[in-house]
Order: sequence, then C-alpha cells, then structure tokens
Amino acid sequence: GRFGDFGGKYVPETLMGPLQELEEELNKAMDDPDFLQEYHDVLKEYAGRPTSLSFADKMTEHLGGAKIYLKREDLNHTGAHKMNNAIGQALLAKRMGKKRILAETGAGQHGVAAATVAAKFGLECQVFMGEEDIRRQELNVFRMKLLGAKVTPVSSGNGTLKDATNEAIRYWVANCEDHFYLIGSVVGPHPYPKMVRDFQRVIGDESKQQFLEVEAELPDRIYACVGGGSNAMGMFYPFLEDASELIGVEAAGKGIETSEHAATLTKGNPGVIHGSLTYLMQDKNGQITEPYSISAGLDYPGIGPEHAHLFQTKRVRYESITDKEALDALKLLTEQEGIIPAIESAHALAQAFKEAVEMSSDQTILINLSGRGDKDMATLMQHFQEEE
Amino acid sequence: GRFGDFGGKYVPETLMGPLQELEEELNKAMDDPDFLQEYHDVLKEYAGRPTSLSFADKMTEHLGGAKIYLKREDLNHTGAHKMNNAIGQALLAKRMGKKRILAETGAGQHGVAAATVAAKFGLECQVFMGEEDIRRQELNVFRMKLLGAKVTPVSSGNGTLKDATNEAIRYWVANCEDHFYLIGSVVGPHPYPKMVRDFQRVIGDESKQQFLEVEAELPDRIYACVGGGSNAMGMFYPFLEDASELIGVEAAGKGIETSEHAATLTKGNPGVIHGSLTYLMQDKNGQITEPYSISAGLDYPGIGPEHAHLFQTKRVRYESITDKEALDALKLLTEQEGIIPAIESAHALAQAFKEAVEMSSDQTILINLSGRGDKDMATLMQHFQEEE
Amino acid sequence: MLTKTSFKGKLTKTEDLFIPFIVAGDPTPELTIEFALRLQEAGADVLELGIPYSDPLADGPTIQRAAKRALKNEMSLTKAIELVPEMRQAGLEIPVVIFTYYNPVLQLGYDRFFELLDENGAEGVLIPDLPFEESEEIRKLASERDVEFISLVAPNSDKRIKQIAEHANGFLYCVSTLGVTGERNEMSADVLTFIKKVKEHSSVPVAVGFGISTNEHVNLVREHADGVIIGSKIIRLIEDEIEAFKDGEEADALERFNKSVRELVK
Amino acid sequence: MLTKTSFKGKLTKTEDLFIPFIVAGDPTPELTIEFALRLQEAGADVLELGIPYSDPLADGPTIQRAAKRALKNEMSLTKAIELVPEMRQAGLEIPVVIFTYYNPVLQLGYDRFFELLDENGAEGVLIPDLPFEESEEIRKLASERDVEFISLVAPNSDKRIKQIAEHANGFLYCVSTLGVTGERNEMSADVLTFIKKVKEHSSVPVAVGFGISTNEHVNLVREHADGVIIGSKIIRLIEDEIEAFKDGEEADALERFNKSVRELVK
Repeated sequence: GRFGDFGGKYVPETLMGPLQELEEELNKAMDDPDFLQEYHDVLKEYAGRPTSLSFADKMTEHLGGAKIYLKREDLNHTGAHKMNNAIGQALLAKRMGKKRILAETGAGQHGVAAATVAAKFGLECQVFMGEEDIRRQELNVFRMKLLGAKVTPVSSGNGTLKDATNEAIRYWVANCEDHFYLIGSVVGPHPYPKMVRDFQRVIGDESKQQFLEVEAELPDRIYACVGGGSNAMGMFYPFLEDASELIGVEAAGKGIETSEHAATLTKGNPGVIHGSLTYLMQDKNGQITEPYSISAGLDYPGIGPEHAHLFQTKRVRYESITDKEALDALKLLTEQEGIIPAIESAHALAQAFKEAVEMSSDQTILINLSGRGDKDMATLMQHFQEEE
Repeated sequence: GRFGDFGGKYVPETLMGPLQELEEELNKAMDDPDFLQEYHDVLKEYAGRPTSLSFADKMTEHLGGAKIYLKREDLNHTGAHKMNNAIGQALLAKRMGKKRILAETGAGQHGVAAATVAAKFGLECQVFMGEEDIRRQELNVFRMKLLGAKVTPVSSGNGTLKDATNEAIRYWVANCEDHFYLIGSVVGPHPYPKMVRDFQRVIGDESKQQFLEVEAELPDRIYACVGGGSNAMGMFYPFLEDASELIGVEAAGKGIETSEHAATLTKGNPGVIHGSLTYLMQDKNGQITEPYSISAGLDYPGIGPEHAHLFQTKRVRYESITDKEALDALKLLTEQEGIIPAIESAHALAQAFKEAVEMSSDQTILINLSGRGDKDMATLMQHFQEEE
Repeated sequence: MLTKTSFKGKLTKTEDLFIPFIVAGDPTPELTIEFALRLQEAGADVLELGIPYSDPLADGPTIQRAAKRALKNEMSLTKAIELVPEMRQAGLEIPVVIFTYYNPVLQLGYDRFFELLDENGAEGVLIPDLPFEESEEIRKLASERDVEFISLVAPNSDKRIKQIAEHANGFLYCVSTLGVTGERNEMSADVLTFIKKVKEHSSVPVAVGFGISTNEHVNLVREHADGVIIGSKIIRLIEDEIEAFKDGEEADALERFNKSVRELVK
Repeated sequence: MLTKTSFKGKLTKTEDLFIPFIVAGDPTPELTIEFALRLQEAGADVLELGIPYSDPLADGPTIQRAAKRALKNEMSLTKAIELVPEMRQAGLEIPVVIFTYYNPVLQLGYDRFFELLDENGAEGVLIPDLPFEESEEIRKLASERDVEFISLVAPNSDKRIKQIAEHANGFLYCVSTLGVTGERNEMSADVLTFIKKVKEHSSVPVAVGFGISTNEHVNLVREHADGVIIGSKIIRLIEDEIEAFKDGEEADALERFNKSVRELVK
C-alpha cells in the first residue's frame, strides 16, 4: 500500500476491516474481464468516452511555439474527469453489494458525479459538504438534491473540503458495514489512491493512442493541474515509463510567498492527512493549515501520495500558478479556441502556455483539460467585472 | 426552396442576393469532400462526436414498457446539438471569405454556440438578444462576451427571441456584404432550413448506426422536441424513408386550451415568419402573437417549414407537452438515470414516457436528448423550491 | 409608358414624384386621414399607406414605433384599406399604395384582399417581404384587377435588376441605403451607376427611398431619379407633434407638419 | 500479567478501571491540571490526556469543540506533555496516557517525542489513526523506552483482534459504538461476544470506550470488561461549566464537575 515512502493506511482501527475488504474486492474486480468490460461500456455509452483530443491550432499560432493539444475531459458527462472514477467506484460498490455510497465534496463537482452514478446505479447517496461551500455552491447543492442525493452540511472546522472529508470519514467509521465511501481523488488510505488512479488512467491511455494517431510520436511535455491530483495521475500514469516530460501544476493562489496558496509540494512537507502519508500544508506543530486557491478543486491542503513519490523521485516536475495567471490563461484559451476551461484546468494551461513559447514548432505538448468552466461562471463574472 | 407547400424566401429584396450567394456556396461545399471531411473532423476532434447512445435501463425498468434509448446530444461541446450546426455554418462562412458572423439568440444557447465557433475559427461575432432575455440569462451573456462576442441588446417588441431575430435580419439587410448570418434553427428563408437540417442530420445518421449496432433493427418510435425544430429535423431526416414512427413534441406551456403555449402546429396555422412560409401562432389579422413556454428554446411562435410539411403529409406525428409534464419527466430521468436534461429535451422525454408504458417490452424507442439541463438550473430551483 | 403608371389614371406625371409614407392608425385613424391631406397639399404625388405589423423586419426603429402605436389602436389591414374612401371623401385625390407585409395579406386571402382594394379604391400595393420569385401569382392577380404592384430593387439585386425592372408596375422602388443616408451631400458613384442601370431597364418611373431625411437628400435624388420616397422622416415629423395631438392642439400641429413637409421637399 | 500493564508501576490494579479523557488546554492549561486532579479524586485509574488536533477524524463533535478551544490557546503536543510534571507537582499520581493523532508526532520526530515523554514522566501513548500495520516502529521504540503503547480494537477487527490483542500494552481499548450508546441499557450479544473474544487473547486489561455517557452505561461495561473509558461525556461536563470558569467561579465549578464525575462512575 505504498508509493515509495508515501501512502499507507493511517486510519482508525474501525476502518481497517472495510479497507481490507475493499482491497480484496478491488483486486478481484480489476482481474475480472467482465467488470472491466462493464466499466468501459459505461464510459462509452453513458459518459461519452473517448473524449476528444483537440489540436489547438489558433492557440498554437498565437504563441508561436510548440504544437498544443488538449485532452478534452470537459466533454465527459457532468463536465469533468470526475465521472471516470465515480463510475468505477459505483460499479465496485454494486459488485460488493453495498446499497449506499457516501462522498465528500468541496465545490460540488465530485458530489454531483457521485450523486449521478448513485442515480444511474440505483444506490443511495449521501454527500458531505462544508456549510461555507454549501453557501458558495448553491447550484451544485440543488443539482445533487435533484439527483436524489442527501447533502449533509458540515459545520466543523472552516466548513470547507478538508472538514467535509473528515466528516465523511467519521460517518464511514460509524457506518462502514453497509456504506461504500466514494473518494473523489487519488487521496485517502490505501487502496484509494491506487484505485482512483486506475479508474482515471483511461485519460492517459486514450491520450497516448490518440496522440500517436495524429503525431506518430508521444508529446514532448504533458501538463495537468494538481489538487488532490486525480486528473494528473490519470493522465501521467500510462506515460511514466515513456520519455515525455510530465508537469504537475499546483495552485499558487495569491503567490507562494504569501500564506494564501495551495502549493502543497512546492511549500509543504511530509505528514499524514486523511489516512495517507504524503505532502501537506501544516504548521510547525503538525496542525494542518487552510489552503487557498480561487479554484475550489485545487483548494486542498494535501496531495495524492503517488504525487509525493513522483515529486521525490523527480519523475514529475511540479510547478505552481497563481490565481491571476490561471484566469489570464482561461481567458486566452476561451478567446482563441472557444473552450471555457475550469479554473482548475486553467492552471495547467497557464504553465503550458508559459513554456510553449520557449519551445520550437516541431515540439508538441499535451494539456489535460480536466473540466469545463461552466461551474465557475459566478467566480469569473465577479473577477472579470471587477477588472473592468 | 420548398418543402411541399412550405418554405420559400419571404425577405426584403436586399437579402435575395446574399441568399443566392449562400445557396450557391452551400451547394458547392456540400459536394466538396474536403469541406465535408473538415466538418466531420471538427465534430470529432473539437465537439466530441460521436455522442453516446445510452440505454436507459433503469428508466425502462421503472416504466415497464418499451426499451428506452437516449441520443446524448447533451454531451456536445457547449452542451447541446446547437454546436453541430454552428460548426457547419462557421466553416461555410470561412469558405465564403466572410470575416463576421451574426446570430440571434433567445436563452443564449445558440448565441454561445455561435460565439464559440467564432472564437474557434477566428471570426468576429455579434449576437442579437432581446433586452428581457439579457436580463434573464445574465450568465450566458457573460459567457458570450468572454468568448469575445459582442452582444447587442434588442429593445423592440417584447425584447425576446422573435424580436432579436427580426433585428438580426435587419442588421443583416444593412450589412449583408461582409456578414454571414448564422441562424440557429431550421427556420428562416431558403436555404437556411435545408442547410441547418443537413448540418444536424449527423444526429440521425449516428443514431441509426448506433441503434443498429445494439438492437440490430431500427427503433419503433423516435421522439424529439420541436421549437424551431433543428434537433428534431436532424434526428428525423435520416429516418424519413424508414418504418420508424416519428414524433415531434411541442411546448404546450400552461396548456393548449390557454393562450400561454408554443404549440405552433397544434394550434397555429400557415403564414410567413422570418422569411419562411410555415405554421405560426398569429391572430386573425395575421399579427404574430407571443408564445409561452417555460423552456426558452421552445418559446418561438414559428416552426421550421419542413416540419410544417411533415405535419401536413402526416409523416411525423406532432404532440404537445405542458410545462408541468416536462418538469416531471426531467425529474424522473434525473433520478433514474443521473442525467439532467434541458427542459426542451424534457418535452420529448415526457411524451415518450407517456407512450412507453403502453408499449411492449420487445418494442424500442429512441429519444433525442438535445441538451443538458445545466442552463436551466435557476428555473428548476425556482420551480422545485416553490413546489416544496 | 403612362399605361404602366396610370394608377387608374390618377398619376398624371412620371417625373419629380414625391411619394410619402405614413402608417395607418398612427397615432389615430382620424389623424392618418389628416396627414394624407396635408401631404397632398405639400405636393405628394402618391401616398404610401403603411399597415402596422407585429414583425416589420424591413423597417427601422422609427417605423417600428409607428406600427406599435397603430397596433395599440387595433389597426389592421382591412381597417387601413377602409380608411381610403374616408380620405377620398375628405378630398384626397392622389393614388394610394397599400404598403403591407405579406402575412396579413396571406391571412386575408388574395381574393378578399383585392376585393377590398377594389371596393375601397386603393390603386396600388407594395409588399416588402415578397420578392420577385415569390410574387408571380399576386402580380398576375394585381394586373388582372388593375392594381399597381410595386416592386423593389436593391443595389445588390445585380442581374435580378433587369428582371425586376422589366416587370415593374406603377413605379420602381430603389432601395438605396448605401448612398444618401446620414450627412453626405452627394451620391456615391456606385449608387449613380445603380440608378442608371435601373432606369435603363425600367418602363415605369424610378423612385428612390430609404434614409432620405433632409432637403439636400431630396434634391440630390431628384437630380438622378424620377421620384423620391420619404418614410421615416415623415414619421418623425408626426412624432414631433404627438404631444400636441394629445393635448388637443390638432390644427396647429397639422399646420406645423404641413410646413415641415414643404420645407423637406421644397 | 502486571508486567505488561505496569505503567512504570503506577497502575496497581487490573480490573474495574476508570479511564477518563480530557483535552489539554481546554479551556485553559491551568484548568486541565485541575480537571486531572478532580478526576483522580473521583477514582480515575489512568488519565488520557488528549492533544488538540486540527483534523480529529476519529472524534465526534464534542471532542472537536474541545480541540478547537484548546487550539485557540495554542496548545501543542509539546506543551501538552510539558503539563504532566505540573500535574504531578499538584498531586497527580495516576499514570498519564498521551492521546494524539499521528501527524503531530511525525512532525516532532519519534526521538524527540519519546525524549519528551521520558523527561516529563508520561507513561503511555495512544495514536487513534495509527493502526497495527503502520505502528511497528513506534511500538518497538515505546517498548524500548518503557512507554505503554495503547492499541485499539474494534468489533469489525475480526481476525486482527488476535494479532492486536496479543501485542497489546498497558490496556486494550475496545471501540464499541455498537452496543452502549444512546438509551439502551444492555449490551447486544454481538458486543458481548466481541469483548469476550478480546479478553481471550489479551494479556492486558480490556477497557471499553466510545459513547459511554451514563452511570447505567458505566455499570453495564463494568460487568463485562476490565475498564471503562469516558471521553465525550467528561468534555460535556467541562462545557457545562465553561461560563462559570469565565466568570471566575472556578472553585464551585470544579466542585460541581467532581460531583458529576462521581455520579457517573458511582
């Protein structure tokens, strides 16, 4: 259950049994061709996969450097890569005979994905969400309820994602017998980080095949944003043994020199969060600190343990991008390509655009466009209208 | 330029030249394999086609009648079938050397699609939108602006879609030399209804192939909602010569016995609107009346002339569904399948669900899910919260 | 040539025509009659009587406003045509052209429409959204009923100019927004070429309209065409007096209107 | 057997243990010392001294609130351990178990952590998010330093019960939310089976915790297990007096606290 030094199961005793049961069933499922077939059928017939690989011709011309390709996870059902994982785990829950799933959510994207698969597969769904986030993301709360999910407000801590996750874990501790905990990223105790990665690797697998079809060789560089890090792990994993340079992009918020950022690898250090040994943002006493990013999906004080390992082994380069840089990249892509990306994804875009101009026109880059920006319209309106 | 008795070009003399030019170029383009290849490449690599054909297993089981399949146009880039047509027309505009496009929009969906393709293909874009609609659809207005489009408020009439269309036509009359008018539905003067249908028939073409793959025979019945009618024409057209029964579903608003509906074929009669002879809603003096539907996309007093023809010849059966029936169907699909449809599409669902229960389990139906419901969240919140 | 422009004998000249446009029922049916008379006094040769329409897509904001006012008075195609005999009774002698969008005609039916024109003594009809290709039947009927069916021709009508001009009745309406709107005081070469081409093919007087709003425009058009059509400007002169009409100062307002029109076409 | 539960000789019995839990620094470090003494007076055999943590994912809302209050006072793992000698000086004789989440220990480092325990005379440690599989190294270090490393076992620990029980030190903490929370006055057969199974394998006293909040619960547990652990209920008794502490009525409040605890475990 480790990625080098990182990972593990740092959980209350009550969860050790359920985690073991999960691991056993997961291993069986991943060896079962019928399960994998069903998973891929649902991705194709329900979620809309394969997602497109788009050549960003105008963007490429605009920057005048490397050729830029976008992996279009925004085209998934419900608008982000989250769906791949939610489908995988829901199928596993069904296979395990669990009738109820629970999930944590920050901005509500994973909550919507969980509520969606719960509806699709006939499971009860309870989503834990911080009170502050519930206020900020009224529409997603409504969406989850429309999908039949129960949204449980979390008032502990600051009422945001970290607290919702704690509360989901607490609820799971008390109800693990008949509940399946559907974690939304490559975080949490083993086997979650591995499981979520394996349900997200379809991004990288498809990308590789699509890229070879159009360019006949692999991209020189591949970019993905990193909060918990599931879209990045899904994209990177199939390329780990290849020559492509891999770049994970964290949220620098208002700047990594300030206290308001979510650049876990850049500024954090190893510790335990949500059951896993990884990098996190903490004070000198080991108290976890509140992160900040304009992007709700990157606003997390930890990071998946496999990223910590890839950081330590230097297989992946990690950079950070500020709110402002991300918003500029978002606007630029929107104007050049007619694609409004999620603010999360815009972090990857910003780093890629910075580097693309320095690269030659026979080089290629691939950016994982992890989700669409529709969910961010209120934030964008506020930002760009203030700017005017 | 006619579909039976309907269609034609009822426009000011100034537009006859541009329409002729458009028709000539369109005919050339549709005979040009390179143009068609580019159109289909963009659909695949940018818009996310083919869209999925989803078997609605839980819905089918819930109703206990015919097998229900959904064509998932909600999975298109920007969230609806509108993109197919916008891409086709933008490519044609580019081919004709036009640097500027103009479009009308009601709720803003076609405006967003037009602004999107304008960004993607490097065209200037001006969108005409009623002042009332601008107020109601603030987010879509912002989205269009973010995409670089100019949104021109229309204060004439009631400030809704009909008026925006009038104003777009007026602007086109004055600027037809260098502007391409990108109409969003199978309406307007010839060759628009035919052109839009031909850019939307990809829905039906794909559906046919996908359906044959899974069921080895064509659906017994096919449903689509009808406002202007482009998603329905796109779905129906490839099936016109087949045995499948085709059902177009209009908006009955608060009931066809009231004055608040948009059931053009059910309650209207032939006349001329926006350059085309078709069915429309009008008073005894031939003044066009304001339609009503909770669904902005169906809230149009006319209908594509080809639908008028298919109505007259009885090849397609037209039904109407009230606001309430549509919302109930929307909620049911959301809970059963984890798909929140556009309120437009929910009209087709409602009619299909009504009929599915009466059908046998060896029969099949196909519903065109023309768009996703994200855009309707504010309306839905208001409605379902009032209901509580 | 005069046979094609006779308007039942009421149009007596084929040059220097002044053709004003008003909307029936704007602001009231009674005033519409008054305007018609004042325009005749000011030298109008033909009256274009506009039918208010819910969706006037060939018209700018001024005429849209007029239509809206008239629709509030429940003006309709039938009622508008029925104003003509009242105008006649009040002294109107110049020919009247009914300017209407196609849909109201369609709803009325061609038979009833021509019957109405005949019964009420309207001499012409102009349908801005019924181009040559869509108007074969109605042109034939008009010809049989001795009604002048006015055609429009635009600078971009191109090779259709010849076709339209050769089939023209009454007068030929040249849509010319390109040359004379705004502040310019001379016509572009393009517009002159266009008018010249139209005149070459036309067996009826060629009148120019769209955007003519000053005496300079009027005189510029007179130099090159057989007639000038003035719509929006006339409506704006009516709008200038709307408050006066409301306040019952009808006589003074009509006097001012008449004077302004005279200034415009002097 | 007593060798494994000696707590440096300070735990003198192996049955009918009362093990209360308080959070260091809640509401102040000074009061924490007072509570420790009052609990000893009320019969406590071991004190669990909780370290406030930002993300206490094994704790319910009551202990979360206590942690939040303590963190406002900038309580930390180091400061909490350093309270122990002050408690001793004030008269505390029973063994102290430091209850802390893993991350603060990790940040301090094992060496410094055990040095601190040793310097300050804390006899045990309990880390709720460090299960058997992740605790091999720290268990070894604890054993070398003669610190009791307390393990937890849950009803669903299943075949791990044997493994955990056999490696247990100090006492074995049975997590038993299933049986005794709420209003029930008897234990379910499942819980009894569970406790019996744990006792079979354990060479140290078996104490039951989680959700024990009434004297009935306490006596029910006493019938079947070697000890009772009370956390949230103790914290709530402290919360009941928070206002009194603020108002400076310390002595009365502590007296009431002591009385309530005595009632609870009578």
